[in-house]
Amino acid sequence: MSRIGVFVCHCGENISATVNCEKVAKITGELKGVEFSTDYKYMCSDPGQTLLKEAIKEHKLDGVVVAACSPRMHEPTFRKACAEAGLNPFLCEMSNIREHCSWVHPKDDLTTEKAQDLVRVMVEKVKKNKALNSIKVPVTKTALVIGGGIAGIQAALDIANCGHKVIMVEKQPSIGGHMSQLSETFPTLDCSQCILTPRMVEVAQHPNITLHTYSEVEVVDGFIGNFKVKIRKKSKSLDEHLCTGCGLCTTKCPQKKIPNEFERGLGFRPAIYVPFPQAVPNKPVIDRENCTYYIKGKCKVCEIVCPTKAIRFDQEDEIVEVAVGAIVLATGFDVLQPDFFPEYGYGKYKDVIDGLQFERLASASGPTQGQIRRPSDGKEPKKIVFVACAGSRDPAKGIEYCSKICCMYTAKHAMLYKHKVHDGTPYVFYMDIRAGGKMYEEFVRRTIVEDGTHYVRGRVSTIYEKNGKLIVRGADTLMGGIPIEIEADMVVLATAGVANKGAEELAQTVHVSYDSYKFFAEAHPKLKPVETNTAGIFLAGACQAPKDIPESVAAASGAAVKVAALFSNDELTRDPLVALVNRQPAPVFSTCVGCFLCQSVCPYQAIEREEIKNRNGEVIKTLARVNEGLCQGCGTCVALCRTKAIDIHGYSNQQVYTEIMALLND
Amino acid sequence: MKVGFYPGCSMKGGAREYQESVSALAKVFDIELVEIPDWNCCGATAAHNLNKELSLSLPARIMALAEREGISDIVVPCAACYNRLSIVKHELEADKSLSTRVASIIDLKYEGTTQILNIIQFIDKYITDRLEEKVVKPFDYKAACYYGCLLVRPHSILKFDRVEDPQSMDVLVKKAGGDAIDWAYKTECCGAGMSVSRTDTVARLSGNIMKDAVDRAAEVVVVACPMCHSNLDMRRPEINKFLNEKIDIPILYISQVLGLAVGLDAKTLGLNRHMTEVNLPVKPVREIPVAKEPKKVVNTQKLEA
Amino acid sequence: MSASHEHIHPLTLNDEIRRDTGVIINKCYQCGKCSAGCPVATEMEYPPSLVMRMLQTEDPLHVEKLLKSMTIWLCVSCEMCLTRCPMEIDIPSLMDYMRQKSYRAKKTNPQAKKIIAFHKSFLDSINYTGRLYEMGLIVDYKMRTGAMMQDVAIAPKMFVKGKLNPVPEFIKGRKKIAAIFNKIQDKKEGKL
Amino acid sequence: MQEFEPKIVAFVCNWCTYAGADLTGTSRIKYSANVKIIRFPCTGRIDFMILMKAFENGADGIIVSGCHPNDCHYSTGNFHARRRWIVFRNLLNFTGIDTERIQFSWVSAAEGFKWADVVNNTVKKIKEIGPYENYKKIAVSTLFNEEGASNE
Amino acid sequence: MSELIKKVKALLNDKTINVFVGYEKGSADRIRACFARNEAQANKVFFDASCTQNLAGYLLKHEVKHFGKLGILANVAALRSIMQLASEFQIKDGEVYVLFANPDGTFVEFNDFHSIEAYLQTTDTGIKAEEQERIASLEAMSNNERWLFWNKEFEKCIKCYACRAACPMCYCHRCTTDVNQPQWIPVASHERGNLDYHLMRAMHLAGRCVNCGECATACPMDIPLNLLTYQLISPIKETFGATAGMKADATYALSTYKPDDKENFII
Repeated sequence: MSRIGVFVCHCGENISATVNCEKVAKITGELKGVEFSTDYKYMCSDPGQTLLKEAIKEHKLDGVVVAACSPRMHEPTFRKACAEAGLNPFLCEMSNIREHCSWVHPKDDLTTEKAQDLVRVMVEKVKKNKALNSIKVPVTKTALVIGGGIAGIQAALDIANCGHKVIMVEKQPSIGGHMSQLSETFPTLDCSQCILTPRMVEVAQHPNITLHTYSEVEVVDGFIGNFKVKIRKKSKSLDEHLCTGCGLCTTKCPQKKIPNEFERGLGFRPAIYVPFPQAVPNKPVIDRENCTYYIKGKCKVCEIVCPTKAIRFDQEDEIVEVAVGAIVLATGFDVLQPDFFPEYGYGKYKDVIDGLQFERLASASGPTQGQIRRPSDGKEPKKIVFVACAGSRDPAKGIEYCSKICCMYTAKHAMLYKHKVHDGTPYVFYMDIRAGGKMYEEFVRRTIVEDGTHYVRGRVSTIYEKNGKLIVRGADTLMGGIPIEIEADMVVLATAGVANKGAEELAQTVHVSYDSYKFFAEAHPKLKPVETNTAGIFLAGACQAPKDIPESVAAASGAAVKVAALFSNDELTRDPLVALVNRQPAPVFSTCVGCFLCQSVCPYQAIEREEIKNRNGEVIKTLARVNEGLCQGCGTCVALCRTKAIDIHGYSNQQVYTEIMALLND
Repeated sequence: MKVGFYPGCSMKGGAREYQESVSALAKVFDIELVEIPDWNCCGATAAHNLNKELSLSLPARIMALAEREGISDIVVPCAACYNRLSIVKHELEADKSLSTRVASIIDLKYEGTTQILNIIQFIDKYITDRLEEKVVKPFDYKAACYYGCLLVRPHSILKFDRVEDPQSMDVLVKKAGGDAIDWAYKTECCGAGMSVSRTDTVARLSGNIMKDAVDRAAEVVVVACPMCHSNLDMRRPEINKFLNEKIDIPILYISQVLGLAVGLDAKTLGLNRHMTEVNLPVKPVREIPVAKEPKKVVNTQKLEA
Repeated sequence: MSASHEHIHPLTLNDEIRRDTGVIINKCYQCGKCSAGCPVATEMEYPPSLVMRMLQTEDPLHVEKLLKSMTIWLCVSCEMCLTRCPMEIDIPSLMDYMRQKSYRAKKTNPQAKKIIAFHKSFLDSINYTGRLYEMGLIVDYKMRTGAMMQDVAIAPKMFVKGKLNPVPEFIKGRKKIAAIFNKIQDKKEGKL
Repeated sequence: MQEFEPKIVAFVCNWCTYAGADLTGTSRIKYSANVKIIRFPCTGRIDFMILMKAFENGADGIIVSGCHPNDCHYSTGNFHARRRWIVFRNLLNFTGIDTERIQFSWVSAAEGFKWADVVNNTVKKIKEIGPYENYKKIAVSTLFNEEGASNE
Repeated sequence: MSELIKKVKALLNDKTINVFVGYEKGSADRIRACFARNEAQANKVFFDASCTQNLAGYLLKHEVKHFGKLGILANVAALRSIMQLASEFQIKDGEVYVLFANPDGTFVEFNDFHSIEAYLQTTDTGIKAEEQERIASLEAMSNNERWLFWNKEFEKCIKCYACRAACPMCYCHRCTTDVNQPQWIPVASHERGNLDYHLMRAMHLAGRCVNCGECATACPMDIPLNLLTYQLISPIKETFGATAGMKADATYALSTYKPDDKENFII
């Protein structure tokens, strides 16, 4: 027989104005198994809580129902009070007779009856409640940062400077990301590499940071505080300890005509190469797809010229396993290849380039040493057209969203062009100018007013080549939509920023959700912008949505603080309201039949396979098992299980069944 | 091999040579074109400009007649008719109640089971495989393939070729031994049905097209639409007046180009019916490329199997 | 479902357009790509993007201007605007709609007379023969427009080239075609 | 005759609709007292058998409500629930069970007004269609059978 | 016929299998399942067009399983059962020897799941026309008519659980009907409990039913139980693009989702 206590709160007059609290306490006090019932003005006040605690002790209560406000408000309060009185906190439930009753119904008998019903439901539920213990998990105080662009660099440095270990994984041979490709940055026009390179070096030299370049994350297992990660270090065909980075091999490599990815195809590189002069680490890798030795079986010029004998043609990929407590995703973005716009002729006409290519043309370290030269014949373009929204805000052919950074970089491009080609005429076709940001609007105005860039409000319909000119056909919507044609020497398409190639696969590997554009999804768009729905995994930079440099850096520092906050605990405690698969004595072991249809519904990969073996070590049954560290308690598996082998604490089959019975059968 | 055939009105009149050349070409490849009995006009621009129901009903009747005859594929060489038939088929498929209403207007059962093929799809489905082996007189000219509007647009319904810079006709011309040039006006509008009512507009639009073709050294413009043909060919005096130039390159139907390549004579193909004289310069016959040999071997193997 | 939030109000023109053509006028964000690619935009009083804008205002004055405009009759239905529209707005269907509306409301632009005359001659030809009878069409068109001298130089040449049929081809089922015309609403109202 | 007061039970998720209903309260929006809420962690947890049990025990109507698609606290629970309801509804229709009596909805934590609307409209509708006699009948006849059995 | 017997004997002799699940003629020449473990039993194995039972239902039965390695004479429904069971991790590839009885009278060995999948792609796995018609006629009824129809049918149910025993997908060691804390399904066979039971069974088979019809065949009271699960096949296919028992590594329609799954009843 249960000994349950019912405590009905008046909440001042919030409840008692429409609900007869005394009556509720009296009637529910007569329910079977209710040992004690009372009503009180303010249950959550100190005297109210004291009343609760004393009643627990005095009446040896083994269950408590507090009929008051929403459990979302005060459940923790009353559970804590119960615990202080020696009652397991999970034997306390709340009936919501304020938000769901007194506030929404008029003062009449029905309202009081409803309150009684709600209390009765909880009394019956509590009878089926079980004493539970909180789950404690230890925290590994090492962070994994995936991606070595500006966001990853910032996050890694911030975490490392808090005194925690950081492992950074970068896919490319060098860290630096897209920012290292940029010429000058808006709105201050400071040189991108000048501000970025010192940070890259700091990462390489920081005692708390371990850097894995040319590496990718392959497997992520575990949960907050306790992730196990496998990193594939792709073979660089090089002994990094021996290599001094002298670069002799890169000058002697006979393969010289491989399109340079860093230069966006505007320059060439050898098969053994350092992506760019300021690379970190400044050591080459062999691109096996283009290396003569790997293609034809002979060459080895690099091996012959290497003064330290560091080349290793037979080097294999290496798998590194690490344990980390938190993960920061900073994998950045990609630019949408504009070839889906056949009417713009990208790829067909050499002088139609994208924004990132223009950055390389404008960069002092780029293929033209910063001179604006068109790719087809190396001539200086005298008339140049910038096309904004080339892919953005275009549900038909591109992407639906605004890429956010293009307005600013296009204005910057026009300005840089004008600074370098004084007698040139830049045109910008745009739809709206979105320049919200510190000193952004002023910057755009300068481009228009001081540098005389012609801004035309309209979209370009088509671009074609005729007599060595690019005919750009657009319309001026501010003139009522009249068509205009510009004979340009070069066209720059402000292509959209999109999720990185492989973002979807990485999200699945890491188990974070992503939006329909394959950008990683934050836990809450406003209040949890750097958290993901998976505890312990955070977001930094443009892997979440297009972001400019200041925003990426801010998000990275935000993510770093979240990691540091997590690492300030030695262990984590969580509510034990998790699912579990029943266990029974042999030979049944469990009523689970191992169909594992529950596995794919679990958003947290918390359902594992457990093999039951006999004495000879043979597997005789395979059962589902819930990893309580991973389970977040949604209960979707419970609803799906045909044999009712899975159940969930706090919302068990017995509990909800009893609730319905109690609610409908008065 | 039997294929349903919808010539459309213009091929019975102003574009007779198109029908003549399509029929002759089909004959070379042993394809029997079965004209849909008692077909009517598709309604063209006039119908959809003035009345939506009419613009749906006229093409629906054509397709219903074909269904009644058990015809599964209809080749519609006129790009305008092809466009109308395809769009109507699409709209009726998307809206069943509309389909029922139209069926009651035309008083025929309509299921939408027939496949509508434009001239290029028809050639690709029934001829292309055997084309190269039949080429005896390579069409050795620089050709500007002009697709116009109705063959490729709207892409969401027609789903034919690339909507910008289409290639299918270029490929055929190349297979016929020609040199399909890259140019900018492949899919620009010629002025379409305004030929009579707004001749000035047609002269300007068609003029721009001809100008670009000639500027890029085209010796011939290849089309697949009677309307495009009449604008570029019959309206040549107006075009030349607009451009203040004398452009005299001929406009050929794709069926005529292929016909010439497989050795049909000018008269059979109706070249004499063009308003702009077809006076292609005589060129020395090229040797048939060596690359064709292995292909033949493959074909014989197929036959044996 | 939640009836309490439903208000019954008359359909606006834009609602009607949406119902009859699927075009959502407010989808247009005025990028102008349609006007940029339109082959006849230079001849129109209102290029396509401006047509969209005028309809967006829902101002009866603008709608009136459009119905009386030459623009809607100049559209050649080349579908370039739809092909390149980032919002996939079916402007050609909208133009069809506006033409039909203008025609029904007897608001057609006087200058569009020739174009409409051509269309009507065309449809008449179909109505009577089932097919297009080019010679008849031209004669009928000239009667309607009075443009007697237009293209007289071409006709003999066409005739010589075998491009003009002196006698119309009647299809067997031309009564059926006439029946189709009769069933169409506008015909009943005597507007076709 | 006394007005029919239907019994309606609402199965809602903790994170969106329960919180939304809290907001209805905080905003003092009135709704009918016929509806009583049972809290679940997620719509994904709501077993279809729970709905059957509700009808069986005399519910005249049922509301099932959770987070809007893409807003699930557990990211995917409502998607799975949606599939389950699509299938279950088909089955109920096929067996002649009145699916009009089950109102599925997405009510977010911010939609206090919507919750009141959902409740009021459902109550209104159930009042219109009346008590679920069909289901009650089999419950009653069952009782009769059991009694009959014991009498023998 | 002799060919089939020869084959079964060979399989038993070379220990490829320990037991062969096939058909034999029982008393009064009634076709029934047989479990051949030796030559004598193998001699009784029989097959003709009247052998239509889906034998896959026996594959997971303890009484059959304990003999050791199984061979089975499979029809299309059995092949699909095997695929579905494989996708639920109940059978591993190579674990069961599958001899397929081709409708044309020949027998085909399927060596792996892949070849079964390939075969199923080419064959008709749909519901029979008469069953489709029955479903359509039920769907054409009013809600109340359907309710009365099923009430009448369920009234007959004696809760013998023959349907459950015959169904190849009802392999749970503990069925929900056997759960008593809470007692989801009333034990007695009264209308309400019967309705509960059949709705529960249909839901548990939604997206898993391979339309073999064994449940209805097994029912001693002639309740058309198969219609309940069959009726769900086409909406599941149309809405989710899933068909049960076609692939060994298929995911279950109700444990996956698409963000844009279509429905029209959630407000």
